[in-house]
Amino acid sequence: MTRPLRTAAVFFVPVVAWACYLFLLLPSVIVFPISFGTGGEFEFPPRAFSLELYRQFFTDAAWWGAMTQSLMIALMTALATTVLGLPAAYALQRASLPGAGLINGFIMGPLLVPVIVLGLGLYLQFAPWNLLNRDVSLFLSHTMLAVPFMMISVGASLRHLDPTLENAALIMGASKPAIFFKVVLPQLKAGIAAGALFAFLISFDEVIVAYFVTGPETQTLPVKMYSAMRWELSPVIAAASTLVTVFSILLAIGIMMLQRKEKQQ
Amino acid sequence: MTKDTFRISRRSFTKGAAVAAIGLAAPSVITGRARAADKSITVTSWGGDYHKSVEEVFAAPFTAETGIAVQLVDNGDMAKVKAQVLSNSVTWDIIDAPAAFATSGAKENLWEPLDSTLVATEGLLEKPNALYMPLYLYSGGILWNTERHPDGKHPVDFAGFFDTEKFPGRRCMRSLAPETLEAALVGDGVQPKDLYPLDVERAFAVLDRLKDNISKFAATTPEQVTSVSQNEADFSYSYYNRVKSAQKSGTPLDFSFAQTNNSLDFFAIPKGSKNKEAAMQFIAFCLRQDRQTAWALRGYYLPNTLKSVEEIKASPNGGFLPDLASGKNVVINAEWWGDNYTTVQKRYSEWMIS
Amino acid sequence: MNAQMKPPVAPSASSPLDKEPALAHLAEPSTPNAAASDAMIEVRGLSKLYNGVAALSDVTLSVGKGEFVTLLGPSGSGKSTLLNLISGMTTPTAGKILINGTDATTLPTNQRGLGMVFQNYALMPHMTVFQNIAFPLQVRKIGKDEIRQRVMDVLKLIQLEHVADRRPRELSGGQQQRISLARCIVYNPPLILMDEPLGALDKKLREGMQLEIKRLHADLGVTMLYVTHDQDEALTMSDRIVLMRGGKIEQQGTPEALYFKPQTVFSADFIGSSNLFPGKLSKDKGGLMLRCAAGAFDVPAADGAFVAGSAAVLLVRPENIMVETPADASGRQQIAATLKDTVVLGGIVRHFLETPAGEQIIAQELNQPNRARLMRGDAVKVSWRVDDGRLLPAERA
Amino acid sequence: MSSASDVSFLSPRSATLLVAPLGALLILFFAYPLILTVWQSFYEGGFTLRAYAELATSTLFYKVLRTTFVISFTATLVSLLIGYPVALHLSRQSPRKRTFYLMLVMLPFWTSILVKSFALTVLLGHSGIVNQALGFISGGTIQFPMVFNRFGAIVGMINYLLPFMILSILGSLLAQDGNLARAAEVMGAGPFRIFRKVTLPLSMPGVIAGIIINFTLSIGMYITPALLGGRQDMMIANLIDFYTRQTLDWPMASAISVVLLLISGALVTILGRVRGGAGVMGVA
Repeated sequence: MTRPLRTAAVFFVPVVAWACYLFLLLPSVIVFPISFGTGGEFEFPPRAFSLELYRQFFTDAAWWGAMTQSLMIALMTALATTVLGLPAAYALQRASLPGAGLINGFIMGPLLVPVIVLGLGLYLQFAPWNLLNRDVSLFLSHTMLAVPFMMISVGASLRHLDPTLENAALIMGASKPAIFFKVVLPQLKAGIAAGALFAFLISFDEVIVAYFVTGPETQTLPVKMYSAMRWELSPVIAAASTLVTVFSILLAIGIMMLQRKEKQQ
Repeated sequence: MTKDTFRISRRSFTKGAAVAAIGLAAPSVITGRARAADKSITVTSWGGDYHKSVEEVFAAPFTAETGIAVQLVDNGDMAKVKAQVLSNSVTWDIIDAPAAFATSGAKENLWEPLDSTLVATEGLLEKPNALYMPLYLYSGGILWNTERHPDGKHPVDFAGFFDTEKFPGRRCMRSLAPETLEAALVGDGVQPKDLYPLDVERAFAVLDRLKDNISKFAATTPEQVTSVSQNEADFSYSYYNRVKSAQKSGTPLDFSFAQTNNSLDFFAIPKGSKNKEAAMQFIAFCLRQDRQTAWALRGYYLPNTLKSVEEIKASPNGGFLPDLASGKNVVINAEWWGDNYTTVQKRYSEWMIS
Repeated sequence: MNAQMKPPVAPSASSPLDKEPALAHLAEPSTPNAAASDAMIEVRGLSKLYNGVAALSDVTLSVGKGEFVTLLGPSGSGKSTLLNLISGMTTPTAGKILINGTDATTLPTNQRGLGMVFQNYALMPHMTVFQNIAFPLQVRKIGKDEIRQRVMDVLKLIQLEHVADRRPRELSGGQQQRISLARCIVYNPPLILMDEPLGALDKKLREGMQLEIKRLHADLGVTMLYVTHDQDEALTMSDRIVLMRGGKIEQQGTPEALYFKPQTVFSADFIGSSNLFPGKLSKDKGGLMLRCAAGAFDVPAADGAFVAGSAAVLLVRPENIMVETPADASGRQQIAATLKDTVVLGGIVRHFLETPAGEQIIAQELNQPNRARLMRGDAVKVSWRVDDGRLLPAERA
Repeated sequence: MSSASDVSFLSPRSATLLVAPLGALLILFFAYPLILTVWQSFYEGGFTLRAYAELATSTLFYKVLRTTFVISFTATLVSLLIGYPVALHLSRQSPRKRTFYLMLVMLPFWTSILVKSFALTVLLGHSGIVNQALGFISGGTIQFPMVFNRFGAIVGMINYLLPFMILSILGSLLAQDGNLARAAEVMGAGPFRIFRKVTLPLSMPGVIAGIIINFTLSIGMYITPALLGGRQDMMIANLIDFYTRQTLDWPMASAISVVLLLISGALVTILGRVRGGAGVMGVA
């Protein structure tokens, strides 16, 4: 290999990586200044800076109501995804179930079906069962969408988990539930946190299924933004989005600090 | 007005009855259950500022007057209505339906027939159908940026919009066929009164000529506005109310009333609604002159009640009303689109992507 | 010279369930045998099939209280399966397991009260050393103060008190294995299973740990069942070795018995190194004689199983073989051979020889200074005392 | 011989109990709606193939299907080409730094896809930041049309897709034994050879998983391409939406969904068979 080629190779990976980080970040970052605009229009750079959009957001119950609704649905989704997905992932890893491959494929299914197909199907199903406009229908639908991510994330952690640890605990006299909570769970923390975060974000940003399933009391922020788009592109969504971004970053930093503290112990 | 609901509602009730008596609403609707304070109807809406206007202009005053609560639900689109009707679990009482929606809904047999008294309502600009009631009209026309295209440098009518030699520049158009085909035909010289039935072939021929100058097909109104404000297009087909709010925030946009397409928006009652009577009562209420005037002023719409039109025209704020009598403006024929929407929209989509 | 799975040949390899007492058929008398009542483990007619393939077939075994028994055998011989069955991590297809006098055949693992040490230590990475050792005590709902006391005691016993607050991954392999042992003995299980516990350690550490485990065994009086595929380890540590092959017990007995009195070619070959001369027996004067490719040898007196005309294998351990220059010939079993190679292993010298018939022979002797060296290619005589030979039944193909 | 590899820690019965709640959820909220959809595509008051027959002759459907594939394929390929070096970069960082960089990768997830689409028009538009910078550098001569065309659609999509690709490749890179690359290095292999012979083949399960996830997400997308794409960038999901919400022709919408399902099913099956694809499903 010639020297210039080698030099190019050395720089190739970091340069591409940094360009990519920039590309991923910019659209999110640019929303920040937009959110401090004067209101009325989506503009960059704003003509003047103000907190007008935030004032509009917090004084309009439809906005912050949708935001709290979204937060609640997303939290419930993250919780349900963990509660339902974790035992299943563990069972599939630690038992030789007949047809485990098929079960796996089935669980991964929601990842492989275009969401609009599911949106209509769910609507057709919920309408006669009088399940529309219920928080429970929405967060369970979102759970269905998010479960594959939990399975992938926890599955990766489980594969690194040495099964002899569980056998060792068993021989030492621990019950299987105790083993799950004291031996398995602590070691899956990172995987669960990642999976739950994914579930949270998927629910928080999901438009299409939510559009079909929600009603007036269950309207989520993305649906509110989406329907607002029909008549106006209210720059309030920039403020809403900034709030969400800041909130999520704080959440992520919190999780990171928690993990670090745990490591130091 | 929204406060102290119960006390006022008795008084308003008599007032409402009086209004009904002069023919704006059917007396039969008022009798019976109107006093039931626990009653509630659900009306669909479209989110954002539109939702707020309906709340302010129609829903809250109606509740204040009748004691019937009005719940507004966003995104009451046709698919949801059909699913409710099919599954016999109708939870909505009034559907706010744009033209194509109202007419297709009728074909799909989704609507409850309106009360005969309601259908017989007099003094309306557009006559009601047995299944759906026209509530107001909204005007679509040409939008431009006043800084990049000062007077004389932008089209004001459809002929100008389709004339790329006179007004070179990028166009933004709707991704839907209704209004677009009308604009094309009028732009090609067809008189608005001779439009229907639409000459679809001719319309597409006109669109073909413009195609290279179209930089964006917008699925939503905000996209039309942002495409011009962010310099992705020079002229766009758009709607005045949206332009108005952009103007308010200082964006240098303007809209021409020289020539507009005026589309109807309807109220219809889905088959199997459990609150039919209250729903009819609400529709009658919305057609009242004062409500229609308030609605038109709030959202820059053309009211469907003639007296309201006259009232606004006489006022200093009436500049936004298109003159339907001038012969230049188009009223979109909902029935024609009801019969042809699917075929023509498919063809339009195909044309768009090829 | 053949350690593959083959059908067993030794009469001792298995015994029917109804034959009592369990070890009655054993030829070796020196086994610290135990009556059924004070056996820690009693395994009767145990079989395990995986997808129709027998991993263990009809095994009967008894381990006395306080005994140190090693399960030895190559991969796939069934020793780990047997261990898993005793620990309860898998259930038998047939047979019975008694632990400490009670039927444990279907008892869940966590109710068997066992201890186990794993090859990969199986320490919880998310717990400190202290928490790891305290775990089995917490499971037993023992009070905080007592836990602290007992954990510190065992840490003292293994001389690792200073690492109590560290995480396992900060420790060396040997330290981790000692923690693993400590975690096992802290709750005084009457029976400790060890699954190749020293397999991941280097030679020097391994030898140190072997002694430490022996010391603990002696101090605690606990019963230990130890699995290994390393014959030296088995010979060093065990009271008794159970040699397994193809899902059955090939032979069991004390290390001496297995070394000096193997009953099958497999046993002879697996434990220690060996020279094997397959041939045919014939009558010669008062005794028997084996005719094989290398020549005809007198064989030691043997029981009635060996008769003239039958096939047999003669085993001679390398250390019993003398390598001499032809002049030194004296009245022993003697064959001519050529020296192919000599390897010096510190105190021991190993000669690799070949007979004119092409058979390989290994001889071993102590390395002594001032000794005349044989050169590669030298023609020599190899010889052994007739009594040092051992007659084995021929392997059935 | 490992002591536990041939032993199941959980009995089939308790495992079934643990999987059952999730199974029930998925049957109710995933399988049942899908069955309804399939049923819908064949049943209009009686069994009929009307929708499929109409699809078979619809040039609009074929065109949109082709567009969807071209766009999805391109978006997937581009995010693979970008995502791989990024995953490689991430895998070479210390855990602490990696957490930081991973946050950069995850950040786009925190921003609503709707907002991001508008932000991208601000960035890439005619008077957008990028074009203004280009104009400034070139003295106003150079401008690239970057939104409201296919480029814009794909840029918007990969902004959404990239994190999925990066994370799934990173997973299989981190699972690799560092000794293998070191061994290859000792044997005298240059960095390119090590990458080609060791790192790349071992990361194939992650690559394939990333491709599958990206592709299936792509073919179901429509809001981003609609907001950022040009007139020709109509996606199949758009067409489903059209039949679902605008013309109420649900048998057609369902039939298109069924076709889409079959295609993504076939894709998963084919890619799943590629070496290493067994790990695609994540858990097994």
